[in-house]
Amino acid sequence: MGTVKDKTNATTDADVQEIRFHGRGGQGAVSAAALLALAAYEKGYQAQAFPKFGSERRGAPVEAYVRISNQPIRAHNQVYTPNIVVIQDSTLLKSEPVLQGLKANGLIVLNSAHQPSQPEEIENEYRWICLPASQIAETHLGRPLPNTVLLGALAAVTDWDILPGLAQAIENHLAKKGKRITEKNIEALHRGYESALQQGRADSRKEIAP
Amino acid sequence: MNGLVIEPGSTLAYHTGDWRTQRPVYRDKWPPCGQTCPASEDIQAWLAYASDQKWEDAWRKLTERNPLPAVMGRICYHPCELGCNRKQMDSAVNIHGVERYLGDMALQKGWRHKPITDTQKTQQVAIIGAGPAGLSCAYQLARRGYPVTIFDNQDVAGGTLYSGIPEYRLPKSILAQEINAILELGIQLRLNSNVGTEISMDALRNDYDAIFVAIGAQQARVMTGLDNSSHSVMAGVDFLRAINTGKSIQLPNKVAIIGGGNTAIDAARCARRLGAEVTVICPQEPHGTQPGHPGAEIPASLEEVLQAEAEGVRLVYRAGIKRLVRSGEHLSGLEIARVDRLHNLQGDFKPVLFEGTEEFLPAGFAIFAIGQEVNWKGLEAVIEKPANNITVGGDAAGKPRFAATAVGSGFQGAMITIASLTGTPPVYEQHEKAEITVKQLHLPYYPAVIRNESAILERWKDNVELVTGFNEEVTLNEAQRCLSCGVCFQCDNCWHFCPDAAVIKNDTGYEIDYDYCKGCGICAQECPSGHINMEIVTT
Amino acid sequence: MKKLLEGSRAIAEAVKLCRPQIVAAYPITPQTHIIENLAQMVADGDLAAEFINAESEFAAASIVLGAVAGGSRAFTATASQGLLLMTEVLYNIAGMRLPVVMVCANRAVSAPINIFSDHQDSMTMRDAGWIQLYVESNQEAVDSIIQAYRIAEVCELPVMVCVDGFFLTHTFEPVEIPEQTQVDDFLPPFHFERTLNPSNPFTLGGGSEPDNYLEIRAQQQAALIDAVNVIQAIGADYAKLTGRAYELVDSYFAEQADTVLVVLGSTMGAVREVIDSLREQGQSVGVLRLRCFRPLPAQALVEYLSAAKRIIVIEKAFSAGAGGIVAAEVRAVLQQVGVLIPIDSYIGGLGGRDLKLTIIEDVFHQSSLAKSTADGVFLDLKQPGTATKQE
Amino acid sequence: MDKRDPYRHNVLTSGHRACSGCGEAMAARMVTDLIGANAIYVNATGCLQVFTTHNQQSSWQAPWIHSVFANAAAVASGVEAALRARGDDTPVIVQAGDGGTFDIGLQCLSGMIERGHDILFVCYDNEAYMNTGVQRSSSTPHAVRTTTSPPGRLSEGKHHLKKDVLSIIAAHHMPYAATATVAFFHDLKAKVEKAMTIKGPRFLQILSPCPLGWDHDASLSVSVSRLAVETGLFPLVELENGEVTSVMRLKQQRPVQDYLKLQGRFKHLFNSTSTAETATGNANGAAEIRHLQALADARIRRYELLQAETEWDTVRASQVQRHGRGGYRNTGQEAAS
Repeated sequence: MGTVKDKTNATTDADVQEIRFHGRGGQGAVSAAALLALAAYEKGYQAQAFPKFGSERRGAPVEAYVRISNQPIRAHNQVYTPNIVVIQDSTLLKSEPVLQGLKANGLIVLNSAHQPSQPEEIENEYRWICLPASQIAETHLGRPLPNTVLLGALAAVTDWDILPGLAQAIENHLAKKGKRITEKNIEALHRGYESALQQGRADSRKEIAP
Repeated sequence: MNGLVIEPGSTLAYHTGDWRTQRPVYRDKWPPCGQTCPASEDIQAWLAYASDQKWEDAWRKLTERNPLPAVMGRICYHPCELGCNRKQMDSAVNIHGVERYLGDMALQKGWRHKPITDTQKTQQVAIIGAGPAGLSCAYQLARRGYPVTIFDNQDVAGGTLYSGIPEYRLPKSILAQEINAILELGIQLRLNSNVGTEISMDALRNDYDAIFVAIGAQQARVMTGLDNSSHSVMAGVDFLRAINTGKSIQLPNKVAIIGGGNTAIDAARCARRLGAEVTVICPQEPHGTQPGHPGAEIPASLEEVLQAEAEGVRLVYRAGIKRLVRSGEHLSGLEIARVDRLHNLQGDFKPVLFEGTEEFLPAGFAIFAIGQEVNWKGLEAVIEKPANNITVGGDAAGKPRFAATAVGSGFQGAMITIASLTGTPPVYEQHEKAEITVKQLHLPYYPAVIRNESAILERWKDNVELVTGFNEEVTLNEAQRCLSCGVCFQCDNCWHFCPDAAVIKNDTGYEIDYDYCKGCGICAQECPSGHINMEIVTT
Repeated sequence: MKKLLEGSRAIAEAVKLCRPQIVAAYPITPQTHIIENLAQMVADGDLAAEFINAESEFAAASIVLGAVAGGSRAFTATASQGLLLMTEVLYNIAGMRLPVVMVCANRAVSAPINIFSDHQDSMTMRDAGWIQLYVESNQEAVDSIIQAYRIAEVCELPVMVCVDGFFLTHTFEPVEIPEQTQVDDFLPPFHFERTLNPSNPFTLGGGSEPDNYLEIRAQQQAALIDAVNVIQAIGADYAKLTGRAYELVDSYFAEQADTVLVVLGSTMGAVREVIDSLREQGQSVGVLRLRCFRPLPAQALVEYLSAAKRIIVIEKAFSAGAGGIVAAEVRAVLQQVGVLIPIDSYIGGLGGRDLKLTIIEDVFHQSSLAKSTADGVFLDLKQPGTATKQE
Repeated sequence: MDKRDPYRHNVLTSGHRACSGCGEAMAARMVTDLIGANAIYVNATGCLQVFTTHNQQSSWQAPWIHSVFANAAAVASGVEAALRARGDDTPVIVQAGDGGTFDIGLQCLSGMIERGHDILFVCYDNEAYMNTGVQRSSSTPHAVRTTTSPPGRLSEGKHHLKKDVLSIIAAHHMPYAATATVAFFHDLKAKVEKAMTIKGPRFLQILSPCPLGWDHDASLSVSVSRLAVETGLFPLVELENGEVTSVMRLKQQRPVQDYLKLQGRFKHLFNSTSTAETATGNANGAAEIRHLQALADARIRRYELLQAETEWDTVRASQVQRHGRGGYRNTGQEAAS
């Protein structure tokens, strides 16, 4: 699966893509992980999603993980060396070790209009997708919730072909909140997708395509 | 889950009765009403029936000892009520009111006495005197199958009940009906038959296997040392007999009665009804002034005295007569004086008067009611030659000379008579039960209910019955005031309070299941009527 | 049809399929999502049960005790301190032979307080008289819950389905939820013979004496031992229905391997990865997972382990002052039948510490602990002073 | 089945091992026969459970379950919910002692009430842990001697006051909470019967004298219980939705000494040699008697036991009548049908 191989864990057959979401309590990182896993699973991949274990506190840093694979996922271990990191809040770059374990040439999807300078102590080369997800969300949802926008971006920079799956997952997930909110979120998902495409990073798609 | 050993059985298999060192036993006691009843009625028992509105059962229980409840309910001085434990709580049960109601109801409903046995005896019994003792004895014998003949020298049965008690206290019709009910048991009554003169004792002894002598005490005592044998003077008993037999008597304006007994009060009230102004000269003190010394107080019953006073009879207490004051043959009055003491130096009842306290009491007629004596004329042999088969009862046998005593005496006479006829010891059917006092009762358990009193007519001059009887509601209410001293009345306390389900209730009461009773004693402790004894378990 | 579901949701769906009439619980991490899902199902009318918010786990256990005695199928779930707070009642439920089913979302026991997963909670309850099933995945959790009701009701014994907290309860993974009709065919309506009922008044939980306590306990023990057969039979029945078969133990090359690792619960997935890797390298290794820990499947242990040359036990709990619990029991079972294989006892993964694949693999490379007195060696133990101070 | 008595079911039948004169056995027999065998009884651990189920023998002639000490209310919650789930309206009754109510069982009881279960919880209050040999509970009255509140050179018995559990329970917006005692059967009966007509949680606290723990003669269990009421120490009251709706008026207030003197558990107060008042702040015996009198007076004032506008008073409630004032609805025959 894909070209990014896990070199840090010799025993793992590295057909697994691991995605780590960083956010703050209330921003929906755990939901985002679940939505991603659902979309991938609908597309025919094996998938697994789980939060960073522990209690959730609103505003506190939150992590959630997704594994996507062509093979059944047996291990229930935590994610240590993700292929992709999704950062829902750029302030976390300073306070949390959000890039820890990110594989060389790993992908970072960041909620920010600008790409920050990479900290010096990190040697690996990363690829950045930066988009003002909160602003986009504000425009379409009326609230700065970057979740679906970032998922759209993620769909744009991978070749899992999960955009329709995400839209369906969002529709299911938000079913109780009404049609209007669902439609706006799906619109936000598409805006994120388009925004990532417009960044002209088509090359990165190839790099991480499974 | 078959065969699981945790399936439990019942603790009924475990007999906790083994834990016991004492055990409760239901034991009837003999309450003070029964103890004090001269006729030994089981008052508690018939009140219990009455409480359940089992009126006929109550009447039958009552008439086991007293065949004259309508009479006694009117005239008995009910010592039972003096004994009643309920006095300690509020006031005694109005036993006589219930008794009268039962007697009247029996007459109204026509209930008939029933023999105790179907076996007709052959031994003949003669009874001399158809007063309360004679009737009671005859009744008890007849119920037990003995052929009985009553001889009486009067032309109406009843003895003193007839001749001595005025209509306003005991209507003649009531008396006659109760006597008839007794006679219906098959008793022969021979009136106007004077044993001792017309019929000899010997003849009687030949014809009868046993004789009960109940000739009463009908002869007036005479006060010695007075000119009282002539005009304007009469004995109380004679005066009452005359009144009761319908003789017409003319009285002067002022009448004096000498004596403090019921005869004196009856005479006074009869005289009052004839229109006289009546003064009773009574040697004793008034009621309630000599507590603890009942003999020092007027012996007439309080109710009678109060009614007499209400009717205008004047009582002069602690006074005695010194002489009759005559003007020619006519009585003009009495000289009376204050009483020093009631008995003379010999201890006989003979009031001693203070010198210098004399006063004149105007009176055109004087009635002496200072007691009666037995007239043994022609029957001296009874006393002189006692025989097993001759028994004396009633007023003739001694004091106290109350009607109820006579009824009780009649019962005892019957028992002695039967004993003599059968050669067995007399069976008095006395209750061999422990007596019970108020201390053994748990009074807080009983509801407070005010005693009911009979109404007294204000139309006393009509000479109709003065005291009205209870209606059913009042009677029931009164009967239910009975504390049932010493006898179970199924209050359920023992049953509710037993921690061990060892008191089993059934249709008639309770029984202890000794398999389980642990002997805690709560049932006895909480029994309102003191019915339950805790008895030490002996092996 | 498989769905990607959070473990707690899958568990709740399984419980729902069993048609419990009473659900009683008290929230505790990481059990909460299970009961929240059930509460929502009841609120939405999707589950015809009463959801009883107990005021403690002690009460929750007592409520399901009463509910089953009162004739209704019941469910509860808890973890950690909650399970320990239930302790008295759990023994009582088992002693009264009440068919209660519960899920333990396995979590460490305080102090220090720690909300993450290990097996100390349910292991501490191993003597309570409950059947204990430790599951590897959420699929197995679902399947085990459905089987648990039938096992419990057939044996009149309570069943605890032990599901690793977070690792399973909070993880979304594909799970096939059986159809309601399938479950209805498999699990008959609730029937409990000793239901409290005035028409057949029965005393439950009365006193016993030295005279008979022993016999009652012996019956309980016999019933638990017999339950081994019931669990297998019901497992086979379930396999016919769903195609998913579960044994008392779950072997992955165990019977063919010189070195056999013994584990419980969700660690098994990672161990499978390690075994695959080592076997690719030509090593004769396998793993045996104890799915059923109570009753202890002694016969199966003998069957799968007798041929091994070395046994390694990694367990997420220990008997303080002694050592590994599972290791001691496996050793005892084998010794009883005269099999004297060296058994290395490791304790790891306590308090949520991830048993990384590298750590597991490393155990195979360690020299045997045999003939040393070391028992219950702690895995991944940091050197003094290096443990981090975190929030 | 015990069918000895045609007039009561004997839900709690003979052969149980309660002490001679046991007030709890008496109270439980009253309550359970008033309710009948068509109910499910849940028992907390305690004397009642121990003496009624012993070594494969049960005294219960109705469905009965005991789990552990603290959880009777929760077990009952489960039973009640289970019955409700099955559309079965058989009543559910909890029986517990004061330990299982005031102390270890209070939490489960509170939960049961808060959730509104349709259950009658009956507390047989004998004011200490009698089952284990008379240790003090939070229901033990002030100054009582128990084995864990012994009088001594520095002590006049229990230092603390009896917990007012009724108020705690009433504060749950309780549909019905009442006190009763064995001496006043008809009051107890009225309360049980009233409780059985009310839906939701209900609570009865029944003072149940313990001859062993209170140290009085076995025959005095009823008398002592009556005096507890007549002195004002144990008011008989009813609370509905937290409001006092009825009290039993004291026809006459008895001094507390009348009650205390019958019981060995207060004996030390009458021959107190303690001079502890100055040393520890504890009072001596005489002062403790005054204190108990003051507590009684305070309860009488609080519930207006002397002034209440009611004809239901201590005299009227005690009174018996010929052929009883009515007993138990359920007989063996009825239950069998």
